[in-house]
Amino acid sequence: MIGWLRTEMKKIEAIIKPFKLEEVKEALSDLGIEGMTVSEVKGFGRQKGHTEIYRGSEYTVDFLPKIKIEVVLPDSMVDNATTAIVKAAKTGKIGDGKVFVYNIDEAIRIRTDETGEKAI
Amino acid sequence: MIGWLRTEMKKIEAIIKPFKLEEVKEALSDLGIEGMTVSEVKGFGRQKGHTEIYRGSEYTVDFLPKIKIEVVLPDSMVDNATTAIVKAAKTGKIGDGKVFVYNIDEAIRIRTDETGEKAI
Amino acid sequence: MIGWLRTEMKKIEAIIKPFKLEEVKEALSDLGIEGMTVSEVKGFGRQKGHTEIYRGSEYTVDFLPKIKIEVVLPDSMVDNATTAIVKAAKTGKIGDGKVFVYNIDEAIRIRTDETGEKAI
Amino acid sequence: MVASFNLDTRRLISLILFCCSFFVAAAVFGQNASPSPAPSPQSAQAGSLEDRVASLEAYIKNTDGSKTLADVPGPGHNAWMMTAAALVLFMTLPGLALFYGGLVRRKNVLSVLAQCLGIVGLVTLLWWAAGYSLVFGKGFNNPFFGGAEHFFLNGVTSSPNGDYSYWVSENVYAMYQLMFAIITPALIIGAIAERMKFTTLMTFMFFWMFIVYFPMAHMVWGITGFMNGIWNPASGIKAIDFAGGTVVHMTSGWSSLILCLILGPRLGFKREPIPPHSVVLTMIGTGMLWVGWYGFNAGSAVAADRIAANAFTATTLATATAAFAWGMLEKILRGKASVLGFCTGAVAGLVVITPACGFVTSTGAVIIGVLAAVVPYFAISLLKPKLGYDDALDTFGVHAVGGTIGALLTGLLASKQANPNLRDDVLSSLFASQLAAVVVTLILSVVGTAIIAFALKFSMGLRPTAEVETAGLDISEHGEEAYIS
Amino acid sequence: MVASFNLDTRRLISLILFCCSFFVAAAVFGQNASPSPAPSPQSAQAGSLEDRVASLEAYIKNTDGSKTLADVPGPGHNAWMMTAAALVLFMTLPGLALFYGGLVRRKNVLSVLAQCLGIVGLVTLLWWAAGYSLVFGKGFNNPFFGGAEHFFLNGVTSSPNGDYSYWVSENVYAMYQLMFAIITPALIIGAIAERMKFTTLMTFMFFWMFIVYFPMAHMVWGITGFMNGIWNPASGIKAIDFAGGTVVHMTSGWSSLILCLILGPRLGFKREPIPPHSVVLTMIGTGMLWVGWYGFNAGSAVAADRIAANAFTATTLATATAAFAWGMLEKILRGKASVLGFCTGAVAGLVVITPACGFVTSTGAVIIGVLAAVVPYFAISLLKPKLGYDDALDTFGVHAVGGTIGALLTGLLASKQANPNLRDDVLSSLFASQLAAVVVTLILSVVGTAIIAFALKFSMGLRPTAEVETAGLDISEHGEEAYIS
Amino acid sequence: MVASFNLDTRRLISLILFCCSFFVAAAVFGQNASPSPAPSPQSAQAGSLEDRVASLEAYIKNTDGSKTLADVPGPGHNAWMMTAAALVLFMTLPGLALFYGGLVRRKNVLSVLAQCLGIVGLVTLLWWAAGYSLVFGKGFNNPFFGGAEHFFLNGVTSSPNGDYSYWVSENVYAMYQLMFAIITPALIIGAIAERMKFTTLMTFMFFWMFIVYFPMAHMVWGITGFMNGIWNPASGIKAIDFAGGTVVHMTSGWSSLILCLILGPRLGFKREPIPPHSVVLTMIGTGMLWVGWYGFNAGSAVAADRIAANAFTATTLATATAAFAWGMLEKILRGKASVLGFCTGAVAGLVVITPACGFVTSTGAVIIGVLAAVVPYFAISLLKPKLGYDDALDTFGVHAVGGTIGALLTGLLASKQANPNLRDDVLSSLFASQLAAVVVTLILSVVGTAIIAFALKFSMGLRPTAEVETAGLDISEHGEEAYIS
Ligand SMILES: Nc1ncnc2c1ncn2[C@@H]1O[C@H](COP(=O)(O)OP(=O)(O)O)[C@@H](O)[C@H]1O
Ligand SMILES: Nc1ncnc2c1ncn2[C@@H]1O[C@H](COP(=O)(O)OP(=O)(O)O)[C@@H](O)[C@H]1O
Ligand SMILES: Nc1ncnc2c1ncn2[C@@H]1O[C@H](COP(=O)(O)OP(=O)(O)O)[C@@H](O)[C@H]1O
Repeated sequence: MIGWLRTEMKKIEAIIKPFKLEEVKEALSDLGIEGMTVSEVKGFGRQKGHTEIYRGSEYTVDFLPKIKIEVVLPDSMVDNATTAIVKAAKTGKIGDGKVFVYNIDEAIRIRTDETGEKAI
Repeated sequence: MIGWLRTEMKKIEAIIKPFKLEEVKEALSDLGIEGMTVSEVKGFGRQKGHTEIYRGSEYTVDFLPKIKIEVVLPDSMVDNATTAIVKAAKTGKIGDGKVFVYNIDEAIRIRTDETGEKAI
Repeated sequence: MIGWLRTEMKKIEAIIKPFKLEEVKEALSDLGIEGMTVSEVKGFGRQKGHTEIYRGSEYTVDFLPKIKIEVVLPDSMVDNATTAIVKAAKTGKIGDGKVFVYNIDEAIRIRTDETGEKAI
Repeated sequence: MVASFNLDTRRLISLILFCCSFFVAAAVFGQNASPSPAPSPQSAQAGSLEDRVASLEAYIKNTDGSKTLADVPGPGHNAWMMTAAALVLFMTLPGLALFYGGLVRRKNVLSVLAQCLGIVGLVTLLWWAAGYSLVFGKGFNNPFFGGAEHFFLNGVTSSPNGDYSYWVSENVYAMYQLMFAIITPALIIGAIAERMKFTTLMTFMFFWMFIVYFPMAHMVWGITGFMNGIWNPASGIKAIDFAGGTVVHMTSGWSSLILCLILGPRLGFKREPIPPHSVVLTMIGTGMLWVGWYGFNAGSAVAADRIAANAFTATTLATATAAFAWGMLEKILRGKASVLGFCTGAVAGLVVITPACGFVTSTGAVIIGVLAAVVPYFAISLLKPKLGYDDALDTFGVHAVGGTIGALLTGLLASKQANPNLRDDVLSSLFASQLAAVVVTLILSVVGTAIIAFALKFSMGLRPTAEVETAGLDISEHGEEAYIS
Repeated sequence: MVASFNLDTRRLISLILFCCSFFVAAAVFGQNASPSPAPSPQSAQAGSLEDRVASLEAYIKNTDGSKTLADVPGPGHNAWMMTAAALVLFMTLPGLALFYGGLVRRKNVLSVLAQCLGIVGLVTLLWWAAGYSLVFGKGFNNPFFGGAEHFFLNGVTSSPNGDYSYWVSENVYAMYQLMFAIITPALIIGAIAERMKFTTLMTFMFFWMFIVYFPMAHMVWGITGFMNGIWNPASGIKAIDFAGGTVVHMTSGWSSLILCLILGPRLGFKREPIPPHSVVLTMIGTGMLWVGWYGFNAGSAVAADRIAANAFTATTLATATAAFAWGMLEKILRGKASVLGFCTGAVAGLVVITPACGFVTSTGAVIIGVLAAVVPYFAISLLKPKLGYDDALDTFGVHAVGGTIGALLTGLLASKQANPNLRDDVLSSLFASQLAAVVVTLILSVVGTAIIAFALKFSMGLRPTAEVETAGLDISEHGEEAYIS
Repeated sequence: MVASFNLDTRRLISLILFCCSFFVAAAVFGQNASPSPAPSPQSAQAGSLEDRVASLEAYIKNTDGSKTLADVPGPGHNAWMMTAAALVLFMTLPGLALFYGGLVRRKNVLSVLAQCLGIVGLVTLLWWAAGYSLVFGKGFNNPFFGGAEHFFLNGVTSSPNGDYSYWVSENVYAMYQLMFAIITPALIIGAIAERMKFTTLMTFMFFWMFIVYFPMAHMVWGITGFMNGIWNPASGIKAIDFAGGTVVHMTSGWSSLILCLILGPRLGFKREPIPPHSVVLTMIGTGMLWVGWYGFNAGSAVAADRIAANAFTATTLATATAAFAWGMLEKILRGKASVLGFCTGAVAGLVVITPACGFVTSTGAVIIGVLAAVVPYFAISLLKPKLGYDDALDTFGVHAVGGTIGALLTGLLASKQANPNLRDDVLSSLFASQLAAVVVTLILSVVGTAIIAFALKFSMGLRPTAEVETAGLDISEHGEEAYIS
């Protein structure tokens, strides 16, 4: 449980609109955040999907393309980072997405075996 | 630590068979869950993969296509939601997948800056 | 809160170089770990991207293809597993990736409704 | 190393081996029996100068020049027919394969390609062994089957066969017609996509060729054929079908309906969306089909002559019109013109103009183009949902409906102005003849398909297990994945 | 079921309906009014043996054989022109569609395909109704517009039209030229990709054909045309353009520039990377363009004769040279030769050799190939970033720049050795004539496009909403997704 | 802006610049030196009516008509050969590029396309400058190299060259043969895919053309060639090779083996799975190869005559049979017929029938089809794993093995019945001649390749760094990504 005290790390998971990725990335870079992991996801929420028609058949597509950004960082940076993400990702229109924050117990940099804050 | 008390949120992460997505989505909708994020993943587990042959060479493909569903929701709904997911996703055959639950510290709706339960 | 005591589970999330997947998978299998979930992600970090040129225009591609491996396992196996992953995934060159560990409250096997350690 | 293979496979293979041994024996015999004399193309010319000039003129005009230029193909016509044959192959490989392949789900695209490829191989062997002879032979002097004289392409050389062409090598003509025999069963794949066992499908096609295609093609195009209105004076029905409205599209389209009814719908049909996995592939396929179809339609003149030119023109006009009309229908009725709509319209236009292209004028072609969009459009968007059969990729909606209205419109719009071969005795009762031909075709296709399909349903079984179908046919039936990232 | 559709759609449809009703009325009238007499190709030959042989020789040499072989197409020439017409269609469907489709983002690929398909339909109907006649008619005896005698392809039969070809069916020629009329507006799509409303685009093309393409094509190729240097003795400018450097590439290229300037850049242009979503598709399209271009260039001889052979050769040499040179430029200047570079070079080579291919020798073709790479390369990599217009897929950089230097290089390199039809009066002042033709083309394209584009900007609107553009045109404008996994 | 480029690039470029400066100088000189006289195709005909009719008949029969129709190509033959040349280009662009491109991993697909495109450019320039002359010239009167008289295509005009064709323009023939010279080195790419430096590969090809291809092609097809059994009475080995079993497939196939042995296997070979990234692309490529191969095989008659018709037929039958046989072998031995299996079988069939197609009957073609599947099937699935070389895409297994058995089977199955040009003196010892030709080809390919490969290994280096290979050649060598989502 020593490690537990040694380092307080959080993961921020942000679901954003795809075309906002560049801006969010830059906002995080500006805070000195040097690493993140990004993936393509599909989101379902209040934002309405669209209808596709193939010959006779209509399909309602509820799942919309979104980008998920994952950043692990020291507790101390979480507030700044979430604020920056929210600001950069906002369009004010429905479907802008969410930011989730949760605890990370440990982080290791594979290349160097460094752990904790030094690893991120 | 006030926020910590204010809101108890969990994330449910379900790995399911791809063709079960529609059913799980509907089961969650029926519980009033309005948002979720979905991604395509590959699963490795007890379910056997298959063999592919390209000209002379045989390959065993262990990684099978799965769908990952992520839902963040208030603690109070977790039990109902997991039950609903399990019910909808079950085929009884090997490879049906897993449900994992863990804690979320904070959630923010990008569009409105709302936080906590109101954000999800 | 009984369930909370009953089972201590962790999730290991490893971001690795794509061509290391086979080796990591085997290293985990050797530890008796029978299940994992894998996804394709893009990583941004210290590792420099590359430049692409399409006719006149140059683009710097910062996001590099990485593989994310997620394994849920009992607390007791975490140390061995992280060590195994780090060892298998290491090339010593920048961009090798990270391992993150965090807490999981509950796990359910959809097929059997088993929960906790038995589910993973 | 020999995988344990199941009963069906063994059945199929026994069948093939049986046929092969029979065929090879006969082929060798055939070759010995009737060595076609080596032609002597450099021999001195007999004939008067007048005759020789007339024969040369016959080449230009695509008339009979055999008085002094017997046994020699004409370069321009032969060139066009080799091109046309290659174009018709292009329609199937990769045209149709992509058109259909794009419309199925990702997990089944290879199964469609495998079916197309398998059919190409199977039909070629059948055609070589017996098919060409049964269709274009005349030894039986029979309105339904041709003859046995050309089994194993015996006697089919580079010299023209005057029954079908004055100036095109008979072997080129045989290969050209082979390409029709290939694409016709391949069209059926569309209706039953994503849910039929490969082995059963191939077995189905084996029988279907003998029971439906060969007799049908002989009836319409064979020189002794039952419905060969123009060239067989003794034909029972004086119908016309320039490039295969009945032979190709009606047979495949109506067979499709029956087979997909007997097969049943795909798992999840009407419960979950089954959208095309790549409209891009479908569009590529459409472009290839269109381009290749010039070989199909203009090639059916079996010469690079006036009739071919007319067919080329009519095909272009009808197809573009139908593509545009389908898009505009979508735009008006649903607000958006889709790529799939344009593509479907183009294919519908090609189908409907097929029997007509050598017989109608430009204006007739445009009229056909409009109807080629409107009728199938409503068949697919209104009829199909109501009746509820799972014609997966709309083979029935496009080919059966299109082929049928094409045959009938040919009856209404054929004109001497477009094609002077249309004699008055044919024209006078043409619509009635076309109607009769439609009925004959429909019955043969429906009955033939039903018999084969039921026989296979109760012997080999038509469908794979639900598990296989869910996992996708590519992995389960062919051991491959289409795309690996 | 009728979707509530907006004003623009209604406007487009009114336009179409209006035109159609007019056309159909006229077509029916036309058909009644002048039934072209059915040819009698089997009639006995008049003429002396000497004349008959001379006519047959005329077929071989592609000269006038109408003394004894009137009204009949020549098989070799007709075969080649049907093949060529199919090849030129192949350039658009699916060639150009894939070339462009690969270069846009995933979310807009179907919009490019839909635009190509829509243009094919629209232009075919216009060509049938009026276009062919306005370009290749001579009733008006006018240097800018042809005539009305061939509206609805009236009188356009399988007989050759001696003004354009001694031995190719006029209807085949009309279809061949239709394929040019199709690809020219389709080229414009490249400049305005990813950000124009489909309905507006189609309306733009409707007017563009009448204002820019038809007059331009008549001027250059019409027998009474203003700039038809070789075949119209009364031409105002004695310029030459073998296969469409001015008519096709300059018109589309310069119109592209104007339209994309009026339209404005894509959202995010210069702020975010907009890389091609599939270089593989682009390369497939390039291969198809190249292969199809043989129909375009060698087909422009309207015969399978010596000139066609020369055009075939020059096209091959210039294209391969340009592709290689572009790749080597990249290798030298940037360290890496890219697939997109090779492909762009190939297309640039094809563009620049187009006006020249029937007039230059092999060595001339190689020289053109080198310049075809160098000039557009720097236009795209230096000029474009500096000037800052968003020519999305480089239609201006390749087709306008390439077409212009092609027209000028033709003036410098055309030689009697390659083409004996080049009379001294044409050759003597050729470069000046070419320069004049370039100026005329440029002005017509720029002014015509500007007028139409501004008119539409203030009526229908050119661009979709930012939301639609961001979501992608495929889903918003066509209701489809390109790829579904 | 000039990227700092490395030694290899500089070496390649120096080489190119050197050659270019030499060539351009010589080309300009050549053009001045021997202006080929402009033909006067409209001049009055000399010759008696009898002679003139005989010449016209010669056109139909593809015999010598130069008595009264000298210097003029025949429309039907020229049409076919332009079509055929376009088809053979289509085989490479995009056919082979897709066939191979689909088989590699996603990260290397563009490298395959770039290699194909680069080869097209390089070989075209070599062919123009020297290749055509070295192969089809006769100035050296030498069995291994042709002559210098046609450097820079000097004197190669639209008139036929009677040594190779009575009725096809020599420039069309030169372009047709260029397409063969392009695809042959491109085939080699398959063996060394995913792991060779682009610059080195291009340099390898430069030398390979001079050392292996040009001599080989002259030996077999040049009028003074060493192994031109039919047309060169003085040939040392009276072998036959209709469309390139030795020249194309054996040279590329055996060179592939040597090059891939010297290069070594891909990183991870045999340790990790390296499955095809898109079987769909491979199937598209297969369809295009097959269609294009009609140009290759039937075009090798250099006329649209009886022999072409025979080649067309044999090609169809052998290919379809081999595709089907390969699929059935898989079905029997492994339980599943795969798309890749059908495709590989088709290509194997095409390869094996290539030398034979103009010489064998239908039955011979079917026999060849069966063997074309069986032998390469076991070579690839048994031999390769045992010997352990990394022939990445099975160029050796298909082209070397296939080409070799094709050459031998041609010796066994060639018959006068199929081709009357087969004189008895050729036929009597044909199998021995074929065996000799096989040995010569094998030695030249193996030795030539080994020399070039070792020279480059120790100068420029053959392989990129492990890092580059791991990241993929697309990004590292060409600066592009194939697919961006
Ligand atoms: N409860 C949830 N759990 C996980 N992801 C969610 C949840 N709710 C929404 N999302 C994600 O956020 C995206 C945006 O949500 P949506 O309700 O459409 O709009 P908004 O963010 O404006 O409220 C969704 O597409 C989905 O990916
Ligand atoms: N320990 C684990 N951690 C993360 N994911 C797992 C784990 N075990 C299984 N999975 C995921 O669950 C899927 C199903 O597991 P599997 O063992 O095949 O069958 P079952 O769920 O029926 O036990 C796997 O494909 C994988 O994606
Ligand atoms: N703070 C972070 N949060 C989440 N993922 C990260 C973080 N930092 C790095 N990563 C992931 O790890 C990968 C490797 O990181 P990088 O800094 O490039 O090299 P290294 O792991 O050698 O330090 C990145 O591509 C990214 O996917």
